Amino acid sequence: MVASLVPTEDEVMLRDAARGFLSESSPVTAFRANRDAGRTHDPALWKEMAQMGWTGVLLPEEAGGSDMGHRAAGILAEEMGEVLAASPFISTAVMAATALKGAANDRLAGIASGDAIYALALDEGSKHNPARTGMQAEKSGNAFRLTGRKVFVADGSAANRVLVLARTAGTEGEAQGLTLFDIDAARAGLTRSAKRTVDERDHAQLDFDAVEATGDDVVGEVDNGLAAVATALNAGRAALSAELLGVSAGAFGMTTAYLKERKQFGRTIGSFQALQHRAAHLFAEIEITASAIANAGRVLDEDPDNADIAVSIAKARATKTAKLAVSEGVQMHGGIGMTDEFDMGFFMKRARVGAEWLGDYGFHAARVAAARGF
Amino acid sequence: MVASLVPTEDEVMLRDAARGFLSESSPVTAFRANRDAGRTHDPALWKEMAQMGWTGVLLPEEAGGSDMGHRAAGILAEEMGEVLAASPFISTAVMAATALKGAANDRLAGIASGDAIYALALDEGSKHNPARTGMQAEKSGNAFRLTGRKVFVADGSAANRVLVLARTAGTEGEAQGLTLFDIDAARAGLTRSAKRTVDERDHAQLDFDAVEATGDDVVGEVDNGLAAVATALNAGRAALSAELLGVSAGAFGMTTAYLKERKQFGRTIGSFQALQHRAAHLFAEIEITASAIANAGRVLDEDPDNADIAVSIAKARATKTAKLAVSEGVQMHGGIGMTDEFDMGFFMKRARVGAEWLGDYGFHAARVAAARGF
Amino acid sequence: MSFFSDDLDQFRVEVAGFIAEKCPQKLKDMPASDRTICWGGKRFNFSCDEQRIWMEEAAKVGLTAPRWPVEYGGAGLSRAQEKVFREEMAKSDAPSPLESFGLWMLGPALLAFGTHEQKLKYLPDITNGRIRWCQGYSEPGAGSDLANVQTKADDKGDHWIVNGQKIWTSYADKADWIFALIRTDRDAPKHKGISFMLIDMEADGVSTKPIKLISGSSPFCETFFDDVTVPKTDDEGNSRIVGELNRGWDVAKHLLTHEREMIGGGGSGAAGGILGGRSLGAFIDTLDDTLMEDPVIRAETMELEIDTLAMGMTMERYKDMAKQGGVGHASAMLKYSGTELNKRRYEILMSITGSEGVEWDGEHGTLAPEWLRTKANSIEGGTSEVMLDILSKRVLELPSA
Amino acid sequence: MSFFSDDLDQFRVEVAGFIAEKCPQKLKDMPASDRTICWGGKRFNFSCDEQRIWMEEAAKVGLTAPRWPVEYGGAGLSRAQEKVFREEMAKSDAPSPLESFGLWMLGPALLAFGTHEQKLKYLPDITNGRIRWCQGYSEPGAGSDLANVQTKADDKGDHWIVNGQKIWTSYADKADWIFALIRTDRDAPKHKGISFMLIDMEADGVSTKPIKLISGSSPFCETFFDDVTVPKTDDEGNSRIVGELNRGWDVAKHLLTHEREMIGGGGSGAAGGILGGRSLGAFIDTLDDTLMEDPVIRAETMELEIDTLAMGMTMERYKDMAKQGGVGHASAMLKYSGTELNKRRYEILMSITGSEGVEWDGEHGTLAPEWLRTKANSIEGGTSEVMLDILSKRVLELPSA
Repeated sequence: MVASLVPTEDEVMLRDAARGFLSESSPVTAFRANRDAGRTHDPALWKEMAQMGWTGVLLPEEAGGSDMGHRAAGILAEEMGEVLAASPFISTAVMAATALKGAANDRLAGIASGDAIYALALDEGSKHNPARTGMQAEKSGNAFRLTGRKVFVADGSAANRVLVLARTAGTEGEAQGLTLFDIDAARAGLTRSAKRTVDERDHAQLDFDAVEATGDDVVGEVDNGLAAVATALNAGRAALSAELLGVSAGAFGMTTAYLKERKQFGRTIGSFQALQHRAAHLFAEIEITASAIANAGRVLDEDPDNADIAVSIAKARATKTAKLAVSEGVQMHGGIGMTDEFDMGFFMKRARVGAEWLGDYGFHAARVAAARGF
Repeated sequence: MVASLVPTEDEVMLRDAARGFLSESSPVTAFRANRDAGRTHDPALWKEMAQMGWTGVLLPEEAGGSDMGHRAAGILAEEMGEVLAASPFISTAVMAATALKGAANDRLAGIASGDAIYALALDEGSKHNPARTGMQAEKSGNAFRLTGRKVFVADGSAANRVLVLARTAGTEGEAQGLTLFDIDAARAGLTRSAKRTVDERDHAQLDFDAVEATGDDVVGEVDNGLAAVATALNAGRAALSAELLGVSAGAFGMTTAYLKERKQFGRTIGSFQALQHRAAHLFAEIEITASAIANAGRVLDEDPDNADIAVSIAKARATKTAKLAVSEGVQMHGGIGMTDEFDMGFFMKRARVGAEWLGDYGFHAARVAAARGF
Repeated sequence: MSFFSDDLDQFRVEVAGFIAEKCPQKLKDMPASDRTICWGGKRFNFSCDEQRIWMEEAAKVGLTAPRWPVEYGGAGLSRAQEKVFREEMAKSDAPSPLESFGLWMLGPALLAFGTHEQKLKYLPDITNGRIRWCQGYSEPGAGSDLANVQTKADDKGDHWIVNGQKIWTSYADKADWIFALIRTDRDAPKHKGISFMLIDMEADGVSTKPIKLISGSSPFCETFFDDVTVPKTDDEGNSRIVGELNRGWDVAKHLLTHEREMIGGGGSGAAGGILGGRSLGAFIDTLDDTLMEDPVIRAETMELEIDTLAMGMTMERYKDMAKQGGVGHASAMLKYSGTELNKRRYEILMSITGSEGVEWDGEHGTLAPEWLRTKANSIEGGTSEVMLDILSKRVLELPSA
Repeated sequence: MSFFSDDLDQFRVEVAGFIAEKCPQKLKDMPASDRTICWGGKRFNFSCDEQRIWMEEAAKVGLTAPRWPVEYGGAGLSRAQEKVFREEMAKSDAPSPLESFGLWMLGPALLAFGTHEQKLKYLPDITNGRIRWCQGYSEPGAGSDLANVQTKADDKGDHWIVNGQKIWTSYADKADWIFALIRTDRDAPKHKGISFMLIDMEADGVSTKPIKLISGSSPFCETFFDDVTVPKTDDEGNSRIVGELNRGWDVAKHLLTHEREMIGGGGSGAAGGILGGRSLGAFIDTLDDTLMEDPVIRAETMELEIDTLAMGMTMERYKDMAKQGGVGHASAMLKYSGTELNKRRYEILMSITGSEGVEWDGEHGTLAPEWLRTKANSIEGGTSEVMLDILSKRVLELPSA
């Protein structure tokens, strides 16, 4: 690895800019407003992100992108996580942008401009597991007919395009025989039903009933879709890990602030050693996870084809750290932390959904173990 | 279940008597003396235990026993654990006595008198797993020839008799086809090599080279040895769990005493809240484990054929609690806890060996999961 | 004198007959739910007429408060009789005729600290379900520091003027009366200036506001006192204060230990909620069959099951110890371990249900809100930190700083 | 001026050539072990003549202390040059020519706080391996409270009389001199009456006693001072005190942070010891092949591997941060997490080796004593509790009680 895990000046500037923008345009109060209004994300914010160039963070300049790379994408995701900014950033600007790297610039330009919102329709069960994809894509002439159900599709309602993984050969559980399609979300036979999840984000169930797809819709090679989506998935997992690091930092920041201000038994509660040690332990966990996040971005930028282990370490660590940060957050706040009026619950809910999306702790732990030879 | 988990008056009296005797005859200093003298146990102490009637705690009165039951045996084992009293109690007075319940009284009398010291030769690998027994017992005429290696045989060097499980049919991994033999430890072809383990107790490797055994040596039925030894194993596991509870209580007692006396930064260290909360948590863990130990004894006394889950809960809890108690013990004592001059290390070492003997956490967790239907 | 015979066998026959005869079959057939809980009180909407009938019939013979003395509206049963009664209730599927904070908390407080006249005045209204009480302890600024009571009563001779705010007052919006900790002496040391006061929720200046939790709507309210007039004695000359003036903390402490043991129960055995009495194994059978192949989930689940069963044994052991002379401050262990265990159980339920579990109202119904609600277990009724403080100071007797 | 050129490429050639020429092949071929560590000092037994030769040759050009100034016996290398030197050493299999507490601790202390004369007197004896130093900080009664120094020096005009006891003095029984914290003013506040004193171990009244640990014999000693005479200045007029009189705590603090970062390293990457650089997977391959079917062991092992690799990344990140202006008190995190992780690693190694692992000297050699020895990781060089205090107060800036 060439790059250092310490952020470069450019990365520090990017972070400051992102933080400045988000504190203006998307503080946690904005998320609450969306929630209260029943909005899973704010299209206006998405447009602004596009104007900031965030949608093009992974796109080549020819396609209107800034090509800043995965570490930069992680910095943006982390900052969004810290204020719970809801947007299709990971689905579109990270995963779709990575999956379509090879595609024509006009298609990428749609992502850069913010006009295209992508959803990745992959899981079919309650646990993330790409190889278990069973949805059928029947060959008929030189077209395909997609039939089956996809669940837990992030940004599935807002999306105007869908990347969907379906089986053109082989049987459920086999890594081979899958094909990745890039289709219009309005295509006939595709029904989308929004699901209300605790994080109040956009998660939908997609039902495909003989949805037509042509050879032009295929991304990568037929029957080799897992390869076509592999790096996109790793990119998404790394960005999600970064978001979860932001969620941890956001919850931790609220908690330490509260520990310094709240008084009880005539003392600031932050002076109780038992709470101090738990806070210090949490700080250590966050620092270690931050290293794993920085490393995942570095490996994706420098050696994307061998990023599985780095990405899985990041996602496993981020999942566990966020869980600890939000539980300590609620517990140390006491009753107030339990009220909807207070923001801590939002962090806890996002951490839970983020723990499941794109692979839970066990999924990523297994990938690490495999890579380490046991 | 009929009995309450709260000790009866008799059990309280038994505990007081045991504590009184052990603090006299076998304080931790006695264990240290044995260790320094290279003795894995003190034959004189064993004789005294026999005179106290402990060797007969599970034996019928006709055989010179007191037939007090498994809960009583657990109370004795717990008290021994608290002062690290080393003896063949579990191998002989608990496991052999249970396995030989059906045998002739004269054989049991040997146990009651303390003349017989038994070892149970079972494991062949680094993890406890009776069903994996592969050692061969070849039938020749109406006799058997035992050939193979048994490892981690507790009290294997001191024993004058050996209960050995060997395969008379079937293949490694099968529960059926095993037979339990009760043979003289001096029998031709049996070589015993003592192993030095961290707990400084008697653990040996037994090598069988065509050791002769007759039908009279068979305990229970041929090919059904696992059944013959099952309750004996559960009894041993329950007693070992009780010993580990004693080890936890012993380490915890030293630790709380130290927290109350040791001064640092001008304060008694027991006044530091971070240590207080960890000590209180450990107290809670010990209390919960104590309930599981009492319950295991109760079930073995009232319904021994359905004791697997109760026993496994006890062993799993005891293993984990003892590990926590001794690590906190060393850490809270600081440097002094690391010195050989101080006793805490002895508790840590016994806890580790006890964690492996007769099934580690995972072995017993699996039995609980199976019994609970997942 | 009781309505039932003292002889246990005879009693069993009588009480079984009473339940069979007086509890309408419709109630016995109703699946247990919030709607089957009878809270009583002036403004209570009975889910059906049978619910009211059963409450009234049970109240007539004191079975809404089995162990309370007959003269105060109870059935005056012995512990042994109560056990028999519970057994027969369980057999019969009859729901509890009445539940309320009056029965759980104020009653025990009055029985321990009240005057004979106070008992006569307030207890029967509780047992017959006429008056519904709520509890007013916590305050916004206080948190775990329960004795930090700011709600104050100014002495105006024959009455008090009460001002302040309470929080976490369950069902305050449905209650007729509140028993509250009120500061009646601001100059006395923190614990010595509090009184245990009884206040009519209909009095002018009392208002309530429900609290929404991260898990959704809740029975909790904020309760405001704005120049509320509380007569020092009622028309019959009964004091509106339970126990001595400025000694309310003793009463509160007495009830807290009691409450603690109740809440600790949450951690033991097969919980209600999503599991609804099902074993973890039975629930897992309803899920993706490859789930338990994940060693992380499997290991966590096995450990949870072990600790849950061991906690159940501990609840049993402590109950028996309590009968044989009490467990004292060690009950804080039940509260601590039981609630932490329940939080862990729900974390694992969320983990094994994966993306289905995170829906507000999907496959697994109320799992998600239940999970979020458990986070309060280790806060309400004394935080885990307070429990650990109690254990280290009172049980382990570790020195204070 | 240095013995080497400043130009990096040129330097690489020179230093590679030096190592190739001056380090005897026999040393390069020796497998790394305690015997290959060269400690130097008057009483050191070189494991072979080549070991002495390599030390002397390296010392001649200052490479026993690459970054120290040439005038004090170092090689005066820049950080970049040092990096190159380390790289070439690694390539060459040459062992470190010299290790000692003089190089690690006293040297840095003298360079930061010593006078030019003190540096000239003491540093060259360190770099050329003539004098072996040990560290005298801890005392039996002090524990984590390092500043609680009872070993005292009475001022007798031109000399001190030192009395007291130090503990955990590594290799004191093999050292020539000791740098110790001594109380030189008993009336001053705790931290203001301590001096950083240099004492000859051969002086009358100095004695040592090795400490046996739960893991077996150890380099640690108790060191006793019984009316030991320490001249205030030596013949050349150099003070035996580093830094100002009664300001020794500043020197000690400076070194502690330094020490902390070194120890934290234990948690990262593939540890030495039983694993001997092998990956956990490679080690597991040598064990019972059904072992990883146990979900408890498998889950624990996977989590350990994840945390170990993440800790390695964190060590790398903090090293780079240190180069770019330092990490300050956050280094306490490395010490805390690294040592706790190492303890966990050995618990799991014991668990996966089962009944073989508990033997003092069986299948897995020194695993058992190594496991027991790790328990000191979170105690020595600042306990985990002290690290957490530092993090909460200095980094998180949480208020003091």
